[in-house]
Amino acid sequence: MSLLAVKGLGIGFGGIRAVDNVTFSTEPGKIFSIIGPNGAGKTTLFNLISGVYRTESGSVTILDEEVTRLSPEALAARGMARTFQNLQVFFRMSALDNVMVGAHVHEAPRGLSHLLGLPSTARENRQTRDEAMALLTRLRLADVAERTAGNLSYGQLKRLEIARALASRPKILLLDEPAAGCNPTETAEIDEIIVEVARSGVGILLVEHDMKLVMGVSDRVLVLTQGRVLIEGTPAEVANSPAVIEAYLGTGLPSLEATHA
Amino acid sequence: MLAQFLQFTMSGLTVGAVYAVVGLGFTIIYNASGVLNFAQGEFVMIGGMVTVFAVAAGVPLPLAILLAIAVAAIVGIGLHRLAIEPARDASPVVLIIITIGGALVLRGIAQLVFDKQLHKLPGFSGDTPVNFLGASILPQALWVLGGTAIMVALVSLFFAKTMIGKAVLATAANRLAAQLVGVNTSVILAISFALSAAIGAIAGILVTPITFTHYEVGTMLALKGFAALVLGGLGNPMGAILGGLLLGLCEQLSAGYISSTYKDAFAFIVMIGVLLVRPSGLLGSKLAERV
Amino acid sequence: MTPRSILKLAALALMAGTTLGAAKAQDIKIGAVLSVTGPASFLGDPEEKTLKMYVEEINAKGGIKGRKIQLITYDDGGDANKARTFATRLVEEDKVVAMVGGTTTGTTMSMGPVFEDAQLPFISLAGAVVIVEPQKKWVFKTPHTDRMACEKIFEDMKKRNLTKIGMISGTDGFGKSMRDECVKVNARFGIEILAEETYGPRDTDMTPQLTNLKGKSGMQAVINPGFGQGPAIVTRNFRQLGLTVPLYQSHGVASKQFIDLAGDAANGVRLPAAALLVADKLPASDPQKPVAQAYAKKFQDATKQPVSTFGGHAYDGLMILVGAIERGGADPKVIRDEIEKTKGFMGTAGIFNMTATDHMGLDLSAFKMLEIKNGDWALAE
Amino acid sequence: MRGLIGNRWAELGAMALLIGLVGLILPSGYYFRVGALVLVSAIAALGLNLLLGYAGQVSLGHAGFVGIGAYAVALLPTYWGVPTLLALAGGAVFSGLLALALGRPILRLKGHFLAVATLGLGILVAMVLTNEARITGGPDGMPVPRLELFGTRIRAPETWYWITGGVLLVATFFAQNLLNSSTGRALRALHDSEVAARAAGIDVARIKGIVFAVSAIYASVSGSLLALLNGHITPDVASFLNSIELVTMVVLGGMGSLLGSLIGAAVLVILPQALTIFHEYEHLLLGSFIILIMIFLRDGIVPTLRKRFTERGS
Repeated sequence: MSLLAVKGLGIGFGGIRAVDNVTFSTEPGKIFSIIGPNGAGKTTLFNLISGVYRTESGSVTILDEEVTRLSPEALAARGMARTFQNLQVFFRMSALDNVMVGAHVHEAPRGLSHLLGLPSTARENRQTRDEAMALLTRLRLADVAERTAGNLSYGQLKRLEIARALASRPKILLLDEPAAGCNPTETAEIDEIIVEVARSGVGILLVEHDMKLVMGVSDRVLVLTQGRVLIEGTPAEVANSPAVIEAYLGTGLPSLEATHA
Repeated sequence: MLAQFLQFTMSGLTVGAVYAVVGLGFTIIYNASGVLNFAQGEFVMIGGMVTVFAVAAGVPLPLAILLAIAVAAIVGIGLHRLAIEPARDASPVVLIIITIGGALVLRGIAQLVFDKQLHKLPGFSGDTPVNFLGASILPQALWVLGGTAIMVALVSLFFAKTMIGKAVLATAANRLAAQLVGVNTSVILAISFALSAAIGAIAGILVTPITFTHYEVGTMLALKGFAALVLGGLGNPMGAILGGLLLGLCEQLSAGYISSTYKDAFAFIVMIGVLLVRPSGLLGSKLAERV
Repeated sequence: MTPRSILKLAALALMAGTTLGAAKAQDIKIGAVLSVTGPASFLGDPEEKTLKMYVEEINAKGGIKGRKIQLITYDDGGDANKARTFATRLVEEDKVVAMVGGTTTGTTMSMGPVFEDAQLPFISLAGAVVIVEPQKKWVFKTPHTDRMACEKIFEDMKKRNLTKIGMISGTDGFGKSMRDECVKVNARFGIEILAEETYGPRDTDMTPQLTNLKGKSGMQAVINPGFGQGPAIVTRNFRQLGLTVPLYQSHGVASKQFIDLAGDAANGVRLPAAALLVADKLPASDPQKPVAQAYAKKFQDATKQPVSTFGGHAYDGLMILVGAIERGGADPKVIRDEIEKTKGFMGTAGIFNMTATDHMGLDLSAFKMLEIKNGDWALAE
Repeated sequence: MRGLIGNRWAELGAMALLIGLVGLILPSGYYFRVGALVLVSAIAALGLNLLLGYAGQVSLGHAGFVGIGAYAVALLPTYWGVPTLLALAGGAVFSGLLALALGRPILRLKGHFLAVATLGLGILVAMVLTNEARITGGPDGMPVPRLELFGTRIRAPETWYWITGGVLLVATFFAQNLLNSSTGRALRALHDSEVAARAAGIDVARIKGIVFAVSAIYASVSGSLLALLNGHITPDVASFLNSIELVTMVVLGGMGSLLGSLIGAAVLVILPQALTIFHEYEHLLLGSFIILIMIFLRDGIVPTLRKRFTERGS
């Protein structure tokens, strides 16, 4: 039984198959990376899996439970969490509040007792806050916990998104370019965090342009071009595949080692 | 039966044409600057009132009309310079509140400069109704419909063919990029306010012989024009026109066939219904969230 | 901002609002809350102008027994909630001895309790019967009631043998209230209402409603309770659709402005209104003639606007009040009693005879049935 | 977190102090009435602020709920002998349920589309109140039976000032509770990024429904108090212009600031009273003030001033 299984997934926009017949599966504690040139459909694939777009064909299962076309919030309740390529941080809230929002699925939906400020709410707030602080500490954001997210640096925001995703205690974590725009030190930090999270048993699905990062941490790598799977295998297998080299050169990219901002 | 239907329809189209033009005015400013200008109805008022008072002062009608359009355009530029431009980076809802303040100011000035009475203009081609398949139609209604059509055509041409029109579109698409290619975006925004004001004024002049004018007519028109704009799809000029005509038709057909007491209610129910089926309006493009 | 500075600001703002309260002690303060702007502005505007004009005149002539009148006016914009605040302000801050105002029935009804509580006389300028029925100790009114207007119209219809009619009314306070009164009294005159339509106060085209009325067979006349732009548009649409049955308007259009707006379409329209509109056409023997003529001339000279009965009601209210003060002095209780004793006062609306049970004091004879002929008022009787 | 708690009591304390001190210096019934009107409007503005300022959802129809609350305390006691306080609660519950029922479909709309849908909603309420004259008295309105507490009829503006002040403080307390809970975090989150909020497991439709209902209840309570304070009510309370006025109060005082709602209400209620000395220049000046405040205090009065003070402080 795989953690996340994707079978024949596809969607089209105006006649173009943005994602076409993609199949793969991931295991707990493993890092599964998806790479490919710009416009290959990586983010679209993420949006399909996480329920932001509605799948046209194929299926997604989590631990053999059919979750195709479920809403993002329903998927979150089933243990999926994700980050976004273009920073979807709650900019007007403090860093701590951002992470506390991440714990939403574990909080009781009791609007009335929230309004009345019953002791249960205070207890819940305390627990969520403690957990969120622990995560902020883990991601070296403890000293900016009370700051408004809008005032944080880019690298901090990238880590904040990961902290928020982790706050839901996910079984499977989707990371969309977590190191994009980060300097080498920050990239190394994120690298370390990903490995650490995976080691705690979370299955990780990673989209990343930084080849050094991908090749260094991944258990398996899937190459996507024009919405289709080109090859799937271990980092070594993929790096040595002539098809991959050709695909990348074909799109005018200088080399596999290229990093993108 | 047909005569009755035609009568209701003509009534709806005439009423709707004003909503449509107000909606079009909204769209021009919205597209260029992202501001929803709730003082749009006041331009209609200025058009009507200035013409009425100029004619009363002995100015010939054609000259009075030109004067009214010019006054409205200047007021439009003034509104932009004095109220919108200083708050350029404010959030959309703050800008809306500013335009509501602007509407209050314009109404306040109108009540001082003019008066608080109702006024009318004579029909441009007399007030004798013409018979069309049993429905009786005022010649001025044809002026309103024709005028609206011509304005829509001219506005489309302006955007498609003239340098200034293209510059407005460029500014709307990307202000920074437009500046980089040498467009003076501040001037462009002023132009779009002036254009929008002029269009509103023309509408005000055309309908005054039918609907009369008054220093407070703007409030209701802004409300209906905004509804028309959203019904048609925000940002699409043709959508605003379609939305306005539909809203007018809805009101007058409900008044004729269902209940005159609740006609506005039916119009709003239809509108909410349309929005639930098409959340971006009739001609609005579907906005996908980029993540 | 500290709470303290907010407090200061608020106190300052409040104080700024009361500086006008500073007046000489011997002045007689009269309040007026009117709908000078908003949907009823064409009533409130001439009312305010009339009050100011006449207070000025009275003061120029030395005031009331040597005491000047200080008129304090507020604009409620037609909003009942604002009206009540201003009423409280007149009572508590400005310390007026009486009030002439209340342009609409809604604002009047909302202000009434303030003056009842404060025990100050309040002469309303609004039309509906509910203002004086049930009677309130401190509240009076000067315009004819809408029920009287209905009665006058139905009386005229009966004379002309028009028994099956259609009604189209505005959904504003005036139109709605008069419509309700008409529906109560029509049976008494043997008149049957075949069909009813309505329109909103800001509507600009009533052809659908009138097309439906036109389609009713056997309709002999149409009555249009309403004020503002609505009746003028109804009248024009009425002619546009080629309706030929008699059209009756209400006293809500008793202003030359209606004829100006409706143009040729107004010819043939009948309406009940005060003699003020036809001052010049009254026979010389009519005792109302000099009063009506004088008011009409003064108003038109001062404002350059056509005279309306609305301003006339304000004149009547002010003069009744002034008369009461002249007779008994400026004590509110005495003023109230004196207003109630008003007898044979010749106003623009007719002869007022107030009693302990009648706080309006006009009878049906004060109403004239007018017909518009060649763009001018004419007596129909 | 201590910051938030500190802010919380500071905000509530500032409000209580303001209400209390102003109440002590007000010289007459008229001032108390104006004060009570400020507080009543602030209750509705506070609710709208939860929706508009925190959750970022526009409503141009909130006066409709004010109207429902106002007519609940007028109609229920008049026709069915319902005790006034029960009628007030009834109006609030009805408003809340109506908001929940209508909120589901309508709140799927975004931005200006939501604005128009709520606008229609408000207009529908106003229209029913105007046209069903047989029970509502139509445009001329109807009298509201006075509130009786412990055998005495409450009518003095002073008493109303303290009652509405108390209600406002309770309303603020509840609003703070809500904001400081997972529901509150969720509604602020969906303002910034709906897609991220959903990915975090937030049922956006449900949260929007809750905050819409809460804000409707606030508006309804405010309407009930207004009706009881006035003793006579007309459909004007539900008018489009009053909806706009509520939005203006929120934006002027500061979106996302509860204290701002009180300040915004104070400005829009007191300013017209102060401007009466300028007679016909009143509207011109009111409009100019609104424009100037928005240009110079762009984030609203309270947030902008708070920012300036803290910047100078640090």
